This record gives sequence, structure tokens and C-alpha cells, in this order.
Amino acid sequence: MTLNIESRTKTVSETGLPVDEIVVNIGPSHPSTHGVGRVLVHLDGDIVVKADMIVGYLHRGIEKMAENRTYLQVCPLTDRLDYVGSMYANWAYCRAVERLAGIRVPERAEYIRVIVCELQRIASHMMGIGSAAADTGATTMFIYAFDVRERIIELFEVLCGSRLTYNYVRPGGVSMDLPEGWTDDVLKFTSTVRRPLDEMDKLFFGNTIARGRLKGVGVLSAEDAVAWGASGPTARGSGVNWDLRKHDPYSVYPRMEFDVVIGDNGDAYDRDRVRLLECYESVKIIDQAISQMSGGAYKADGLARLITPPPGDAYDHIESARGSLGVYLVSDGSPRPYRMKVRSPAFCNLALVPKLAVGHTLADLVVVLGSLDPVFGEVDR
Amino acid sequence: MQGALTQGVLFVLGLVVAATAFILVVFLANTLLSPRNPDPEKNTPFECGMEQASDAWVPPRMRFSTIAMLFVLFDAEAILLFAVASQLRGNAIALLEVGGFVLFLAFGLGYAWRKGALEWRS
Amino acid sequence: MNLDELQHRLSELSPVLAPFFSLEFGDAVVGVSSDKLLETARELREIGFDRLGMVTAVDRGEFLTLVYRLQSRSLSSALFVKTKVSPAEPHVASLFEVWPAANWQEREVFDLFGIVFDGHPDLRRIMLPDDFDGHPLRKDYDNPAMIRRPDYI
Amino acid sequence: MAIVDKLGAALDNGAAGAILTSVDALADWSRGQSLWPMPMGTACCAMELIAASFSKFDFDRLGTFPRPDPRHTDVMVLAGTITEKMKPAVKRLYDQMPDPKWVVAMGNCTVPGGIFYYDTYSVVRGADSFLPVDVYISGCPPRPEALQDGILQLRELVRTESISRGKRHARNLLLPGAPAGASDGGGDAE
Repeated sequence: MTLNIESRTKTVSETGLPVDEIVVNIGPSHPSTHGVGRVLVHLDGDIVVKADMIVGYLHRGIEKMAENRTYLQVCPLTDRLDYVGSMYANWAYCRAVERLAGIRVPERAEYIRVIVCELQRIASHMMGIGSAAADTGATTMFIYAFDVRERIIELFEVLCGSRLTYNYVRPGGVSMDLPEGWTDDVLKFTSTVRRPLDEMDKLFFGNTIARGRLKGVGVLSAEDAVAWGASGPTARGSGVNWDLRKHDPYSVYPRMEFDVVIGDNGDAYDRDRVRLLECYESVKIIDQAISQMSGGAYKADGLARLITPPPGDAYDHIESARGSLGVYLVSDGSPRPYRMKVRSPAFCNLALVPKLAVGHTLADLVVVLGSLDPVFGEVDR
Repeated sequence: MQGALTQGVLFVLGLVVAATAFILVVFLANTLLSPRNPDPEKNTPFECGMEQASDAWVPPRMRFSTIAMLFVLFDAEAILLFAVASQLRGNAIALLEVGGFVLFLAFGLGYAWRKGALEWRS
Repeated sequence: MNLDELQHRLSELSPVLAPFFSLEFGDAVVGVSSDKLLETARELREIGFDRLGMVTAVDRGEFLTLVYRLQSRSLSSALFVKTKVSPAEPHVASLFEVWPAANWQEREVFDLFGIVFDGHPDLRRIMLPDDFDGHPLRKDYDNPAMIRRPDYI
Repeated sequence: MAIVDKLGAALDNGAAGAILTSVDALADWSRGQSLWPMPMGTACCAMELIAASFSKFDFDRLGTFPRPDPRHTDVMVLAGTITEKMKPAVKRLYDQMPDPKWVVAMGNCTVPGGIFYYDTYSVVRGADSFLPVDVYISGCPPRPEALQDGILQLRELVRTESISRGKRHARNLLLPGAPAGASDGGGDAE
């Protein structure tokens, strides 16, 4: 290891003197990057002077693959986009296909989709908060959060047989009707889930060490959140009142009463706390959806086996656990999409890392990454 | 008296021998049983799967050394207090003396605090 | 705000944009030529479209369509802005200074389509390794490593 | 020639085969019981790897202790799709792991490229194109129980290894209930 002095890059420390800086990779294989992200960090001592977020280590080219598959065959690909929340990844794609092909979805299917996606939102937030807490050393919180997540995954296993990649929401409705007694299990779950959520709130967000670590870190102002295209809990943490379920309502959400959780000073603490409080709202939505749901078809009948929409393009988006997840489909009349673009919220939220991390210590960079809750299947597509 | 001494020495000797024997056995087993596949790539520094972006031999910042000095200072003081505390149980005058010692160091801490040595940024 | 209200509002706010207004699949679309893209973006920003949702491109063979989707919370409506770019020399003005959200999305379109955004702070590949040649999402892109999926619909 | 190779060869060639098998049994037993995985989690399988490590499936009862650092681990569990951009990083991490080391390919993406086999320009089709894989676990993603069964099968494989280079002990590696005739066990590769 030769000691080359001149190769060291200089940076200007706060005292204005040129100082040697350490450039280090928090690379693709690192527990705190929640997947295969890589941050090339320029450090003055342990204070981040410049952070370059490098993604693309999980780029499988799903958009190119979709161009050689029929509309139905693309569904399993969308599971692998946001693999922590496959249900609403399917839903976003199916909404775009339904808008393009003009498919009318029966009401029962809409209610099933809302129930299933709100459950998925809780499970995804549990993953988000749990791993963010584990980054600050609170491993118990990760285990508590995963306990709630496992109960939801059991419900999904009963529903469609798979634990993570469900492929349950299909264009035109859902693939299978709810099994007997499934809604009672869900009601049993929603009636008992508030206690662990309160426990987690006290255990982590009430803990002075976690408060000290999370408060005031990675402050994002509301204007920057909108200007940088952040959405979901990342934007709502800074006070941006923008939730597609409320402000661009789709499906049966207008019939649900729930309120949008808003943080006030936009730091990592608020972003994570917004995620936890959103779970309470999701529980409310699930209860209302189950009570309002009636019988009926679970899938649009008379659906062509091979969906061939007219030429044209359509865009539709839903409120996923990470933000506004949109799918833009272009059709040329053939049974295969001509072009599929997925507007990934985690991708846009992650663009904030170079802006938020500067000036913090290295340990706080980890907290900032955790509070943006990236899932690299969706970031890199 | 004689028996107690040898009995005590034997005990300490046994302890030392057992400890070193255990360590030697473990190291011997390691050299004898672990496979050897030397590879230059194996010795490269681990940087999450990437090449090392810059060498780590960079002069550390001043603030690390001030914090280190303060820690050593007050850690040594704490050890002294523990040593003294066991002797002066219930003795008022000793309390005054130790109080003076602590007061003097508290003055040092106040000075460091006001000068901003505890701030991490500057 | 439904679409014809938006059309009416758009025409009174910026008469220059009104003629290009059209409706496709229930979405408002404004067609703009690529050289007038930047000032259209600024104008739309003033009107109230403060959020850039998506930047993407579609390879139509003889030209590339660049698609921007804007959202406005004050007008509570969304708008597509489409421009045509010739695949021969794909140069377009970067909208980074109007909406910083375009930073990474334009880098992705550059990476996968090869459209160069002039004025972008640091335009380099974001998804593919830096030594990757070619732009995969172009229709004429062929890579021997890609095994075509057998065609059984 | 390291000491261990000289010792292994001496025990193997000489009449002291019994000592060799007992030393191997001890060494292999201790390694098999504490296979610390390096969670090379890139995609969805990483979620199942995490789910397997937590309270419901409790991976630690099999002696695994996930460490994100290649220096402290024995098994590299490849959990998730490996792309061309990620491949040099995975290869370097594998090289930086101390011997003895094994590789478990978890999930269809690491076995033949899985759902991303066709029409991709950036996915490595199968981890065995650049890493010596010992156990393949199929599934997309495989259930945590399947992952734990993979580690148990690896434990069986570890018990066939020997300190003299290239020698393998006979073990019935097939799952219980397999037809008796089919158990070749590998025999003593002289």
C-alpha cells in the first residue's frame, strides 16, 4: 500500500484551512443502505463534506423486459419492483392498464384492493421504521416491527399463497376472491395491532436516545420537498400536505374517512414518525373497507384473455408507502406494451441524499438514508 | 501461614497455566486445521465491495485529540475517586478534602465547556 | 378542476400555449417544440405547476418523444408536456433550474435513451455502469447477451 | 506447502487414516455448527433472509450469526438478483472472505437468472458463472424454511470435507427417504 501524499484531495474545513479529506464508499453491500445503494462520501474528520449517491446496482431493465411481454405477463415483474410492497406495485400497474384498455373494475374488487394495499402499507412501513431504527442501534424495534409484519404476511399467505411476491392484483380486478373467514382474521388483526403500534411508539420514538439521534437530522423544507419531487412520508414529514388518496382520490378512497398525517419540521424523526402514525390511519381504512364491502364479482367479466388496448398512452398513480408510484403505459395496439415507465417515488426521494447529508456526521448520514426508506428494486427498476 | 501462601500461589499458578494452555490449544488447532489459500485479493481492504476510494492515512482533526485528552483527564479522576471513596467512609474532614479535589476538577470542566472544547463542530 | 376548466384557465393565463392543448385518454397534453421547452416550463411553473412528477421518453422510431408530467396542487390538476426530439442529435434544454426534481430523472433518460440535456449540473449514467455502451431502451438497441423470450402468448 | 497440508498428506498416506477421520470429524462438526452467513442481500430474497433471521423463523438456532463483514463470515448467502454492475463487488467480497468458505445461491435469480433470464441486458444469469456455489435454493423468493434447509444441507456437505487437500469423506448426502441405491456419497476421491 504505497503512501501517496499528493493524491489526497483537499477540502476546505469550517475554519477555512485546506484539509485532507477521506473519501470512503458506503458501498453496495452495507447494512445501512437498505439494499444495494452506494454513497461515495467525502469526509472532513467525520463530517460529511460531499455525498454522491450512486444507484443502479439492481437495475434489471424491467422496462425493457415489459416491451416483450403481454399486459398480463408483465404483472409478475411489477411484484419485483417494490418487493416490500408488491400489492400496491401491482395495483399501480393494473390501474394504468385499466385506464388504457378502458376496463371497468367491479366495486368488490376495488374494496379488496384497498384492504390488501392498506395491509401492505402497514407491512412496508414496519420494514421501513424497523430498519431505520436498527440503523441507530435499536434492534429490538426491528424485531417488534417484524413481528407485526409477519402477522400481515401470514394473512397474505392465506389469501394468495405467497409471502412476498403475490401477483394478486390483476388488470380488471383481483386474481382470487377472499377465502372464507379471511375478513374476520383481518378484523382480528386490526383490533389487536394498535397495542404493538403504541408500544413501538413509546419504545422508539419516546426514547431519548432515538430522539437525540433522529431529531434535527436531514432537515428538508417543504419547498425543497416539492421542488425535488419528493412524495409520500418523506414529503409529508416536512409538512407538505399531499396524499394521493386524499388530494387526487382514486378507487373507493373518497368513501373512507381518514386524515393525512403531517410532520412539522421535516427531520428524520418526523419522517419516521409519519410512517408509524400512517399505520393507524391504514387500520381505520381497513375497518371501514371491510364494513362497506359487499358481495359481487371480484373480477371484471368479459375480459379478453389477451388485453389489446387501442393505441395511445395513459398514466395512473397510487399512493404507495414510499410516495406517488405511477405507471406510464404506451400502447401501439399490439398485446404487448410499447413502452412502460414506472415513476418510482423511492428514486425521487433518494435524490435528496446529497442535499440532506452535507454537514452531518457520518452516523447521521446513515440516519438520513434510513429516513428516506429506499427500496432498491423500485429505485433501480 | 506457610500453607496458605503456597495454596494461594498454587491457585494463581493454576489459573495462569490453564488460561495460556487454553489459548495455545485454540491457536494450535487453528494453524493445524485451517486450510491455507493465500490470495492477494484476500488482503485488500474491505470497502463494501468497492476498491478503496482513498487511502486512510490522513492526519486526524484537532477536535479528536481535545476530546481524547478531556476523557483521559476525567476518567483518571473518576478512578481516583473510586479508590478514595472506599477509605473515607463516614469521615467528614476527608469529605472536605475530596470535595476540594472534585471542585478543582469541576472548575477545569467548566473552563473547557465555556471554551467550547466539548462542541463537536469547531 | 376538470379538464375544460383547465383548458380555459390555461388559455387565459398563457395564450401562447393554448393552441397546443389536447386531450388524450382523459389527460391534458401540451405539445411543445423542443427549442421552446425551457420557457414553456418556466411559464407553467408560474401558472402553478410546482411539481414535476415524471420525466420519460418514448422511442417512436423516426423521433423520440420526451414526456414530462406536471402536477399543480393549487389548480389541483395534472398536465403532460410532450416534445419531439430527433434521434440523430438528441439535444434538449435541461429543466433542472425550473424543477430540481428533474436532476435524477433526466440522468435516467440520458442513460437509457441517450438524450443529452444541456445545462444539467452533472449528466452521467445513473443506472448502468459507466463503461456501458449503447442506450438500452432505444428500439434499435440490440445486445447479443439479451436472450429473446420465446413467443408463446 | 502450509503445515496443514503436510499434516493432512502425512495422515492420509500413512496408516493413520483413523486419526485423520477423527480430526476431520471434529473440525467439520465445529465448522458445520457455526456457519456464519455473509448476507449478500440485493433484492427480494434479502427480505426473506431478514425474515428468516427474526423471531418467527429464528435462523440463529442453526448456529448462524449474520455478519455484514466478509472477514467474519464463512458462508456467502447470495440473496437476490446479481447485475453486471454488482458482479465485481460480489466477486471481491467473496475473495475477501477467509477460508474455509462456501456459497449458498438463494433464489431463482442466483441459480439460473430466474424471472430476469430473458430480455435483460444487465442481469448475470446464475451465480455459478463466477462463484463456486455449494448449495442452490430455488424459489422466488424461497421460504425462510427453505433457506434454513439449505443451510442444513450445507452442514451435511461440510461434514464430508477433510484437511488433506482434495479428499472427501463418504456421507449419504441425499435427503432421507431417497432410494438406497442412489446414495453414492462421493466416495473417497483418492
